[in-house]
Formats: sequence, structure tokens, C-alpha cells
Amino acid sequence: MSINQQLFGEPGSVKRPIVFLIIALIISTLIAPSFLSGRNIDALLVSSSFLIVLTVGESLVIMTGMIDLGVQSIMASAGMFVAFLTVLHGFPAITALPLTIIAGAVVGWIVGLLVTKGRIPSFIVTLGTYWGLKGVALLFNGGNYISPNNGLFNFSSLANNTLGISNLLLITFFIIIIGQIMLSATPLGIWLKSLGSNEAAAKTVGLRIDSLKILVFIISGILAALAGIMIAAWQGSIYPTTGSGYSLQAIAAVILGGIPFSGGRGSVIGAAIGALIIGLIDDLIVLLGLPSLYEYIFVAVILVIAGFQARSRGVVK
Amino acid sequence: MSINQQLFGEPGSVKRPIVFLIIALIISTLIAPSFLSGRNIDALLVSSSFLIVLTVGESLVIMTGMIDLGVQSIMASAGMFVAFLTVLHGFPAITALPLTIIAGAVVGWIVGLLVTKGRIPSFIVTLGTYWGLKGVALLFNGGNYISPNNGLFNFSSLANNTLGISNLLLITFFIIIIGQIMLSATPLGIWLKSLGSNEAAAKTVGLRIDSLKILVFIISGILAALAGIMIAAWQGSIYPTTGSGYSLQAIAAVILGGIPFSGGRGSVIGAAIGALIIGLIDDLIVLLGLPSLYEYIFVAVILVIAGFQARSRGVVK
Amino acid sequence: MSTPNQSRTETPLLSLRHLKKSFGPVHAVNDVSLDIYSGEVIGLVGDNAAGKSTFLSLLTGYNLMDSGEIYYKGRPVTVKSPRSSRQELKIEMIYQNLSLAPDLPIWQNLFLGEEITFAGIFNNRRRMINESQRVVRELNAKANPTDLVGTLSGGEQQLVAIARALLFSRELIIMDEPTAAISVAKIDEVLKLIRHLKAQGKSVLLVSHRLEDILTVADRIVVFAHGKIKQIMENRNISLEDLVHAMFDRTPEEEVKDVH
Amino acid sequence: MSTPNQSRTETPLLSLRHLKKSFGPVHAVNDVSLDIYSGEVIGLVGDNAAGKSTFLSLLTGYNLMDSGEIYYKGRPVTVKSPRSSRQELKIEMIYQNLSLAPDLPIWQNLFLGEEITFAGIFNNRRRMINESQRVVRELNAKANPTDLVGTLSGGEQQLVAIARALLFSRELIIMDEPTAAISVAKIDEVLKLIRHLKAQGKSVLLVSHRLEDILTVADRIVVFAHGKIKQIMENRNISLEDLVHAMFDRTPEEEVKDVH
Amino acid sequence: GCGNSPTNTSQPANNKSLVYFIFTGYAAPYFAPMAQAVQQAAKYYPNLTIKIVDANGSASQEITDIKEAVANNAKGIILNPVNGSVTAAAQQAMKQGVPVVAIDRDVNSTTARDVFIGDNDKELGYLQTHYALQYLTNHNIPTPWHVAILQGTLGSSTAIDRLAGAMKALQPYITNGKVKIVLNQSANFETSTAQTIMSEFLAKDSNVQLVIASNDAMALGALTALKNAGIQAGKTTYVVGADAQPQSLTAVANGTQLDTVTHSPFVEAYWAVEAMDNILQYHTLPPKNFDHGDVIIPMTLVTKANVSKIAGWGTPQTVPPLPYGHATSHAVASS
Ligand SMILES: Nc1ncnc2c1ncn2[C@@H]1O[C@H](COP(=O)(O)OP(=O)(O)OP(=O)(O)O)[C@@H](O)[C@H]1O
Ligand SMILES: Nc1ncnc2c1ncn2[C@@H]1O[C@H](COP(=O)(O)OP(=O)(O)OP(=O)(O)O)[C@@H](O)[C@H]1O
Ligand SMILES: O[C@@H]1[C@H](O)[C@H](O)CO[C@H]1O
Ligand SMILES: [Mg+2]
Ligand SMILES: [Mg+2]
Repeated sequence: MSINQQLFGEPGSVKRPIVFLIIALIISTLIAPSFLSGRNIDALLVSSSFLIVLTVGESLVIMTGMIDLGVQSIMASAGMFVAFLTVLHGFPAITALPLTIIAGAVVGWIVGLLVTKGRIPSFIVTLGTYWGLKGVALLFNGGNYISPNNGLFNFSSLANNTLGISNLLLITFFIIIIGQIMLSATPLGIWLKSLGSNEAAAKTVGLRIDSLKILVFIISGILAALAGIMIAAWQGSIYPTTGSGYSLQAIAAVILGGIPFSGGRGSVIGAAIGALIIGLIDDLIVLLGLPSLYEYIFVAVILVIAGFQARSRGVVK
Repeated sequence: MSINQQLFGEPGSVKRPIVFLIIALIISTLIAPSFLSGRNIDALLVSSSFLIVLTVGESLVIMTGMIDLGVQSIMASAGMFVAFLTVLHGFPAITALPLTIIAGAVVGWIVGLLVTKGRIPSFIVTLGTYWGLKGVALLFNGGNYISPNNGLFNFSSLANNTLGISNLLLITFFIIIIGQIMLSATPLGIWLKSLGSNEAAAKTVGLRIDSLKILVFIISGILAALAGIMIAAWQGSIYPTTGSGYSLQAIAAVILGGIPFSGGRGSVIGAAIGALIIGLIDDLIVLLGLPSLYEYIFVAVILVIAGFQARSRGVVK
Repeated sequence: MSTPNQSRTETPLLSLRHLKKSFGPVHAVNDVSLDIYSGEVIGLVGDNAAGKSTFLSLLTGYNLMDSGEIYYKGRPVTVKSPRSSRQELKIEMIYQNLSLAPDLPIWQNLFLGEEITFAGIFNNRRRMINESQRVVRELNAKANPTDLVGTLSGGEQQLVAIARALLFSRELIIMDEPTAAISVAKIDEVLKLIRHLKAQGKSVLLVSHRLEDILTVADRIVVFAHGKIKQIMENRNISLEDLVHAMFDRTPEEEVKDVH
Repeated sequence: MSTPNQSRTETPLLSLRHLKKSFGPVHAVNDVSLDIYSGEVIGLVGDNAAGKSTFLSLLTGYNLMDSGEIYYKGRPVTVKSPRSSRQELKIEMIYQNLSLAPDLPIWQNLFLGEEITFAGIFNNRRRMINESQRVVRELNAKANPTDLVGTLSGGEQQLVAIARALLFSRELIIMDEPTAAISVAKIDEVLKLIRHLKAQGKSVLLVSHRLEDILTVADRIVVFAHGKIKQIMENRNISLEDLVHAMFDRTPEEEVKDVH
Repeated sequence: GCGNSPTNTSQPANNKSLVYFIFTGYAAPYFAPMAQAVQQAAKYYPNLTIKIVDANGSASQEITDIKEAVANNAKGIILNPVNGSVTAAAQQAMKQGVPVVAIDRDVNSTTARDVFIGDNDKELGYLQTHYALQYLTNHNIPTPWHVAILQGTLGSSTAIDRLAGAMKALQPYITNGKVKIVLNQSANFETSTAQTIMSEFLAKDSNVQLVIASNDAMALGALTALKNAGIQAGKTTYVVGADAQPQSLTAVANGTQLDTVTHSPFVEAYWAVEAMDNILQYHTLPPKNFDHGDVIIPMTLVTKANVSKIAGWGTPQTVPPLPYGHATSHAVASS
């Protein structure tokens, strides 16, 4: 217990997921030596970047004790929307990208309003966006995907490299840093945590509870929209059903990263590492060339092992 | 507010989902007159029965403040397992069914152990069963489905009628009643609620917290296994991917039924009605024959409307 | 008896008129009117469930009143939320059930919603910790500003709640049983503090079951019973017995009957 | 000074030897030994954060001790959980932070874990409600047994916690500041109750900052400071001043230094 | 515009037959044109009212949809099965007098539908693979060839059969040591999954000569992954797919993708509607020369040589008539 604690740090601290990640990386390298190649790390990071960006938004939502199931559908519909604007209707990237981000913000704003003013549990409202935006994604091109055949993906340079590093990684990195600074160095971060820790306390000191809740959904919406743009640029085409399963993965990443479901504690970096751990599991399956029938079982076992570092000393739910 | 309250009853009371269901039924009949036909109601109830059985288990888990994402995979793998035993290996139903139920219980027991003794959050552990049992379901017949072509579904009489009512409905009804009685008329019910309401309090009075948590996962596992047997009997064949999406739906049903994510309040009947409302939404889509591109949006809108009755006066998360 | 005291001529800091609040069949606050003047300490006493905390919650906006009016320096004011109450009525309150976030350290709890920043954006962590240290020591608490509030002893949590009111003392400080969990020596500190606030011209509304304390610091004593003000007494030569008598001058049987 | 009282010859109900509990660097309970005899009332006093609640938590199994031994009627016993403490040490405790489930009605809270049943399976709801009604009235609380605990006033919640101990009173009843939130009239009821328990041969361990109450009911008074027993006094002709002096006979500066 | 008008006499509007089209959903890009085509085809059959139901990729959902369609007095069901677990439900519908026409993916029993309209997926898998193997042989690419296989959604008949077809073509090469399978995973018929799997795989081992993707969506993901890994597709590594997805036709024309196979969703959909009309109006089923009632639509292997003549999804300008019954050809409305 004490050795475990010394090595891994306090429950809920960033140290835990970091140490776990390092151990996981070492083991991965041992069982699949090609793992540590620069190119594989690059592939792993880039293909995890969408999930990481979603996870940063999700971590803030869960930090306040709520949940956002809709991120994957916001991502898919934003990807379709940006392609609809640029590819199908010739908008320049300079207007299409901000419009898409704004659309993500508007979705978050509506979700926030329904949760706060409508007093509907966030699980239900965001299950609504999960379904509804899945539908919206279909509408942009009559259920069809959008590809360079339909026009020009004028924003695809987002997926290029700058100084040898993918822009997608730079964006992701930037967002993690901003998110972590916001959380740990600004009043806003304290407010969000206080909401999760004791909403009544946050209310009594006069925090604008409703605005804060709306804000986290807006942030989550914006980041999900950004992830949608990123994945469209990366694929060079976009499908209305892109990203299915990402919501669940983002939530799992947050919990693996040490934020409890009830909120109040944890870090953005931890959550991002949680997402990386999930990406790593997928990567290992490919590297090990597991027979596909055993894939899922492998995922489950690794996930539960990873879960051990997310254990907490207090109440476990 | 007051009219709303008079009509719908207190937040969290069973009255709410019941009244909502009745209103939904009336509207459904008005917009799709064929809705009220005996055959349609029967089809609706029978095809909702699997979700309802899962939801009863899920409601107990959420009542204690935890979550079970694994129910759909337990259901699928149990369905494969019972077919594996009976169809592929000629076990008589009388041994195969209990064995399957026991297998469900064992899964629940392991989940419970990992959550309580392993102190891993239930979201992660059950995401593990969600993935892992998906994989296990594939193994029973090398990734293939099991159908009457492979042998005899000797338990398919489960899906027959007794006195004109489907046995599946009778089983479902029985389970709802037992669950509700357990919750509202036995000490066990009080204990489970107290866990969700204030785990520390439950601990101080000397309740066996860990055993209770393990127990709800065992119950959830048993009911999910039963749902797997039921769906195999109903389909007359079973696929390893059966029931995808059911976990999310079961959780949504619980919340729609008035149980908050933090647990402590609510009823089994409410949750079962929540499941019926979800079944109803699907049924309406078929009845109305909406253009398929708009289906998802329709689901979202109805879901959010249904969510209004699950709103609560206290903290909304 | 429950009409506001008319003897003063200055405009009250706060005038409360006919406040009402019910929870279902329970009339927790039932037509309460009271004037609160600047620089006075009002003691609020009454049996359990008399409606004291509910009454205070109407002023702080934690509960919304069913009917009634509130005037701030003569001007009518609507209290819609704790936020609007803080802004419009300049109230700081110490809650009975300790409104603290257990997962946050003391300093974050103390400055919650009132953070000191650099450039309006970043937490001035050092300064907030130092200030917290100062005020916590002032109250003789031992805890460190970076301790998580959830790990403090019952009394130390209460001291943190009091310290908050100290940091941002406003025109009216409401204290709902601030000394229930703290040790004798520290109670004196709190009473000293109340007198200090009064000396600064601030008003204090103090709810306590420690009648000795009320008799020590209050200028006026308001006796609550069954959601109403039963009596308002100037605190001159009142004995503990007088006060207890004023609070409980009915037989328990009568009280039971009165519940509904 | 902190060695157990050796004057009695009978076997103590509970003997505690060298109990220790630290939270990180904080030695909350630091080598505490005490004997508790049947039929005695022990008053436990001490400054905030002295370690009183933590000490009690080791007896009830809510926290697990780092080291030390517990003997029940001379027999060594290991306390692994609140459950084992209830079974092995026959303790009933009223917690300072009110361990109640807010979403459940009073009667379910009162009988939680000790439900009266038909056929060992079904709740005997009627009987539990009636019993609850009786004991709640005995304590002069107004609430109805079917009210949700979360909607009660602070003092009434505390009365519910006390009522629980009454219903299942065991050999040792531990009360951590049971009267902090309740009104004067009711405090007398609680003190009466403690005397009644003693008369039945039960032991009571009472923590309170209301020293008057301690002086009224305690047979022995244990003074805690910095996680240690500083003094154990027989409660004979002790004045309030004596007691306060025993608790705080160092200057505040010395106390601050002593924290680490 | 439309071609020849349908031969049936119009019926009173209130006597229209309610037909459900229940399909997998938009899980793969292939299904959107199929759903559009069903709607277009419906215009030629005014006596049919077609309701379109999306099963959201879930077989249980689809079973429920089938049962509810029957309960709501459907006169017929055009079924695109998610997978074979919907067989029993389809069979039950047939027993209750509701004819079923399976499209694109088949159910597991010929008694669970009257007609199957679709391609021969074993054949498809064989075609796409066989062409590639010959191409490699002809261009003297040194053996052993490392082959990566990206399967479709586990459990669907199209994934199972295409894999089987591909393996049939590969088998002799594996036996004589010319082919080594280095990756064989499901990418779920999805571009992003294929791209992720391939990038991670290529980071480990960039020595791949052939990528066999069971559809074009996955082939496209593989192409992007190759490009990002600095590997020139069409030069050292060859990628094959299926569906004639528009973007893939461009890739074939550019020479980055080696081949694809058409099995037009338009033709499938038009024929399925017509087959249903045949059953409901004329009680006509496929004659005996159609084994088990399978109406196999023609496939075309698309390579650089013929790509210029192929439209996206292999959609013809005129849909040829269903090879039995009363139908005539229909011009395809521009979508
Ligand atoms: N949220 C609520 N829902 C229902 N009833 C409530 C609620 N809050 C308070 N009450 C009821 O209102 C009455 C007054 O409670 P209040 O807390 O104001 O009493 P109090 O005078 O502060 O008592 P105490 O001295 O015990 O703190 C009580 O009967 C209580 O049960
Ligand atoms: N869970 C915990 N984690 C860390 N520190 C703790 C924890 N519980 C108690 N402490 C520390 O142990 C010390 C003793 O606390 P305890 O609650 O026993 O004091 P107390 O004597 O009951 O005080 P009070 O009279 O204020 O209730 C305090 O310094 C407190 O901060
Ligand atoms: O036939 C279709 C397509 O080829 C598609 O790409 C995936 O699903 C299959 O059923
Ligand atoms: Mg109060
Ligand atoms: Mg204490």
C-alpha cells in the first residue's frame, strides 16, 4: 500500500496516470520492440489526438459532476459541417472554421440551457445530442460522405507538419496546456472544481452556477467541433458516422485519468493521459497482431489493469 | 409549476413516469391510429422486454450510485452461452438455463469484487465487461452466430404464449414486481438506497457495504443473463453482437424513470417505465415511417421531452 | 408583537416585511417582519425547527420566498439568488450546515468567488495563501491553508467558515450557529470578532442555541417560534431564565398540537 | 499522567492501550490508553483538532488504527470495520457529522441495519414508524417519522441521530457533540437520557464543547490535547474554571509551535 | 425524367400497399445511395407506400423493427439485414404472410425471404484479390509479398464472404510461399479505423506489398496512412477495395488504388422494389433458374483501364430491368 502510494502518488494526482503511462510504455516496448520507433509514437499520438481533444472537454464537464455523451456526434456533425461549407459550398477556410467552432459552441450552449434552465439531467440532454447530431450529420449531404471528389478540402493543411511535428499534435498539445492552466491557475478552475465538490457551497458564495455549467458545455462543444475539423483534415474526407464509440472512450479516459464521476478533483493532463492509454491499447493490438477474436478481451484486461491506478482511497463508485 | 407538480407528482416519484407514459400513449394513438392495435402493443411490449429486464438490474446498480456498462455484453454472451450449451452441445434446457444464469451471477460477482476489494471505479470495471464479454461472445462459435441450423433451440418455448400472453412478458412482469417489492418492502431495499444517499452513513450503522455492492452487480449480471436467454429464445438464433446499444439505453431508461445518477431515490417500476418509453420512441419511428434521415433527430427531441419529467427540484447533474 | 420596532428614526439597513415560506404543508416562515439597523447585533433564538435557518435563507437567496418584501436602505429589492443577495444586500453568511467544498484546500474555500488575481486572470496563489494563513491564525485554528477542508476536524471546518466572513465582511454578516462545534476558548474569539464588526458599523444577525453568547453580544433579541416572531427584546438586564421563559412559555403539549 | 486509572479492581468494559492514528504528518491520535467501566459516564474534552473524533473513530472502526490494542472485558479484539465494532464491542455511536441518509425518511434512518421485519423478509413498516414516532416525541422533536431527513432543521437532524442510539442502546454509547445544534430545552432531555442510560448500567462516552454539560453528567473527565490524553479527572468539585484551565494551560504561542 | 412507365394499372390511392424498407443504417457510406435509390424507385410504383427504417447498425434494433412492421400491417418488407441474427424474425414475418425481399446482405435461410438481391460476395472478394495478385505477378514484384487484410464489420455476411473469397484467391500463393499475411483485422468498414490501424501497423512494418480492403472506405483510410508514412501507393504498395465509392474511382484513375468492384446499390434497390411489386401485384417469384431465389446483380471489376466508364457507386444511367417479371428499365434520376 505504502510502496504503491510512493510510486504512484496520491489518488487523483496527475502523478498516477503519468507513472502508469510510463510503465505501460516500457512494457509495450518490451513486448513489441517496434513500439518505441519514432514513427509509431507519431502514429499513436496523431491517431489519439481526436480522442484527447474530446477528452479535455469531457474532463471539464465531469469535473463539475455532469456528463457529456454527445461529444462524438458533435465531432461527426462538425466534420460534416465544415466539409459542407468548404467542399460543397466553396467557403474559404478562414470563415468555415470559425463558423464550425461557433456551431459547436451553440450546441454546447443549448445543452447547457436545457440542463440548467430546463433542469433535465445532463445524461438525458446529451444522449439527445448524441442521437440528434448523429441525424444532423446525415443531413449535410443526404446521408453521403463528403470527399475531394465533391470539391476542395481547403483546410486539410491542418493535418500537415510544422517543423516535423504534425499540426494536429501541436493543436492538441496547446489545448491540453491551456486547459490545465485554466484549471489549476485561474479562478475559473477553482469554481468548476467547487461545483463538483459541493454545488451548494458554490451557490452560497454567489457563483453563477448556471453560467458555469453552460460554459463547460460550450467548451466541450467547441473542442468536439475542433476534433471534427481535425479528423476531417486528417482523413481528407468525412463520413456522417465518423467517431462512433468516442463518447464512451472519452468518459473512460477521464475516469482513468483520475477524475471521479462525482467531480471536484483531478486534472486535465491526467485525463489526456487517460486518452493516450486508451489509444495505446488499440495500438498494442495492431502491433501484437492479436487474432481479432481476442482483441476485445485484451482491451478489457488492459483497461481493468489501468483502472487500478484510478482507484481511490475514499468512496469508490 | 404547481399544475405541473399536481399532474406529474413529486420529482422522483413513480407517478411521474406513469403519467408521462399515459400521455405519450394517447399522443401516439392520435398520430398513428394503428398504434393501439393489440398486435402492436404486444410487439412493443415483447420487444421492450429485454431492455426492461436489463433496466431492472441497472436501476439497482444506479440506486447505489454506481453504474453498469456491461449489461449488453453479458446479455449477448449469455445468449451465445446458452445456445452453445444447448444447440452445439446438446445440454437439456433444464441444466443449460441455470448454468447460464449462474455464469451471469459469476460475472457480477467478479465485477463487484473488482469494484469493492480492487477499489476500481465501476465505470472502468464494467467498461471492461462491456468489451471483454463482447469478445467472449465471439469465442463460443468462432465469431459465428448460432442458429437452428446448428442444432435444436430446446429452450425456445420461453418465447411461446401462455393464455395468450407471451411468456417473455410474464417473466418481465414478474421481475419488475419482485424488484419493486424488494426495493420498497424489504430491508435490503432500504440498505441499497442508503448506500446511494450517503455511503458513510450506511457504513457507520454497520451495513456490509462491500457485500451490498457485490450483490447488486450479481443481480444485474443474473438479469442480464436472463435477458440473453430470453432474446435467444425470441430470435430463435443468437449472434455474438446481439444487443449493441442496450447498455446506454438501460442507463437512460433508469434516469428517465426518475433515479438520479447519484442514487438514493427512485423506483424499479419507474425505471421499467423509462425502458418502455424508449421502446415507444422506436416503435413510433416505425409507425410514422419518418424519412430515415430525420429519425435520429426525432429520437433526440422525444428523449429530451421525456427528460422534462425526470427533472428534479434539487441539484441537477 | 411581531410588528417591527418603530422607536428608531433612521432608515434601517434592511427592512423585511411579511416574509413567508412554506415547504408543502410546513409554514417554515410565516409572515415575519423585522428591521435591521446598521451597527447593531441581533440575536435570533428559538426552538429547533422554529424556522430560523429558513428565515435567513430568504435573505441570502438560498431559498426564494413565497411572498413578502425586502427593502435595502429603504429601496425595495428582489432577491433571486445567493448571488443577487450578495450584490444587492451586501450580505455575508456563515451557514449552519457549513457550505464548504471538501475537496478544495482551505485557501480556495476562503476565496471562492472572490479570488485575488494577477491581471484579472491568474490566481495570486501566494497572496491568497498568506491571507488565509493570517485569518486562520487569528481565529486560533491550527490547520494550514493548503489542507483540504474535508480532512479538517469539525470545529476547524467551522472556523474556516467564519474566517470567510471575516475576509469579506460586508454591511450585514449573518451567522447561523457559528460556535456550535468550536471549543470554549475559540468561542470568545468569535464573540470578540462580532463586537469588532459592530464597532466598524456593521450589522450582525446571530443565530445560536448558546443563549449565554446571545446575551453577551446581542443588542436586540428576536425570539422565533413556529415560523413567527414571538417577541423582540432589547437586551437590557435580561437574565438567562427570562430568555428561556420567553422562548418556551407554552407546554410541550401545546407545541405538539401546533405543528400542523 | 496518561496511564490508565488503576484504582478500580473490576475488569473494564473496554481497555484501550497505546492507540495511534496518523494522517500523513498529523498524529491525530498519539498513544492513547484508557479504561472504560460499565455504568460510567466519561466526558471527553479538548480543543478543536485535539483528536477526539479520530479517537472515537478507532473504537467504532470507521478509521483503522495504525497500532494499539483494544480489550473487550479483558479479551483482545480487532476492530476491522464499523460492523465488527458493533458486533464485538457492542458500541452505538452518534457521529459529529451526522451520519444520516438525507433521501430516506426518519424511520428508515432510525432502523437502518436493524429493521424490524415480518418473516425475516418484509419491513414491518407500521411498527417501525410507530416506534420512531415514540422515540422522536420522547426527545421533543416535532418531525414526523415519514419526513425525509434531508428536509429537517439542523437540530432535528441531530435529534434523529440521538434517537437512533436510544433505540438500540448497547453497552457503550458514544456521543460526539450530540447537543451542538439543539435548543436548550432539548439539551436537558439529552442529559436526562444519559443519566438514564447510566442507571441501566450502560457506559457513555460523551464528547462536548459544552463544558457545563460535561460537568453535569460525567463521572470522569478526560482532557485531550494534541492527540494525547493530557489529564484524567474525577468529576468531584471541579469548577468550570478548573476545567478550562486543565484544557488550556499553555499559552496560544506554545500551542502553535506544537502542531508539527 | 423516367423511362418507360410501369406496366401495372394504378390502384385507388387508399388501397396502396405499405412496404417497409428496413436497412442497416448509414454505418458504411454504401447505404446512403441505397436508401436514396429506394426512394427514387418508389416513384415508379404508385401502388406502394414505402416507409424507410434505419436500424442504426444494430441487429436487435432491426429485429424489433421487423416485428413492429408486421404488427403494423406491412404488406411486405424489403430487408437489408445487419447480420444473420434477423433471420428468425424475417421467417416469422413470412409465416404471417408478409413477403420479405433481402437486399445486399442475405439472411441465413432461404425460407426467411422470397428473394435475395445482391452481389456474390465470395466472388467479389476473389475478383478484387485475384486481379491484384496477377498484377503483382505480371510486374515481377519480388516475392514473398506481404499482404494486409482489412475486414469489414465482424459478423456481417459481406465481411465474412469477401474475406472467404479473398482467401480463396490467396491460398495457392500462401501455399507456395509467395504470400505472407502480415495483418488481418477488422476495420469495421470505416475509413478512420482503417487509417488508424494502418498507420500504427506501418510504423511497425512498412514492408507491405498489398492491402486488401473489403470496401473502399477502408481502402481510402489505408491510402492516407500510406501517404503519411511516405509510401507511394501504386508504386511499391498496392491497395484494392470494393464499392466503386466515388473518391476511390479517382484513386483508381490516379493509379494510387489498384482496383475496386462495383455492385451497384442503385440496381439492388430498384430491383428489390420491383421484386416486391412483382410479389404483391402479380404473385411472381424468381423462376427456377435463379437458385434459391438469388438474383445476383452483375459486378464489374474496375481498374485504370475501364475506370473512366464507371460512375460513382457503379450507378448506371439506366437501371436494367429485373431479369424476370413485368418490369422495364428505368432512367436514374440525377441525385
Ligand atoms: N427543504 C425543505 N423541505 C421541507 N421542509 C423543510 C425544508 N427546509 C426546512 N424545512 C422545514 O422547515 C422548518 C424550519 O426549519 P429551519 O431549518 O428553518 O429551523 P431552525 O429554526 O433553523 O431549526 P434549528 O435550530 O434546528 O436549526 C422545519 O420543520 C423543517 O423541517
Ligand atoms: N481524514 C483525515 N485526513 C487527514 N487529516 C485528518 C483526517 N481526519 C482528521 N484529520 C486531522 O486529525 C486531527 C484531529 O481531528 P479530529 O477530528 O479528531 O479533532 P477533534 O478533536 O474531534 O476536533 P473538533 O473538536 O473540532 O471536532 C486534525 O488535525 C484533523 O485535521
Ligand atoms: O455491400 C456493402 C458494402 O460493400 C459496404 O461497403 C459495407 O456493407 C456491405 O454490406
Ligand atoms: Mg437552523
Ligand atoms: Mg470532532
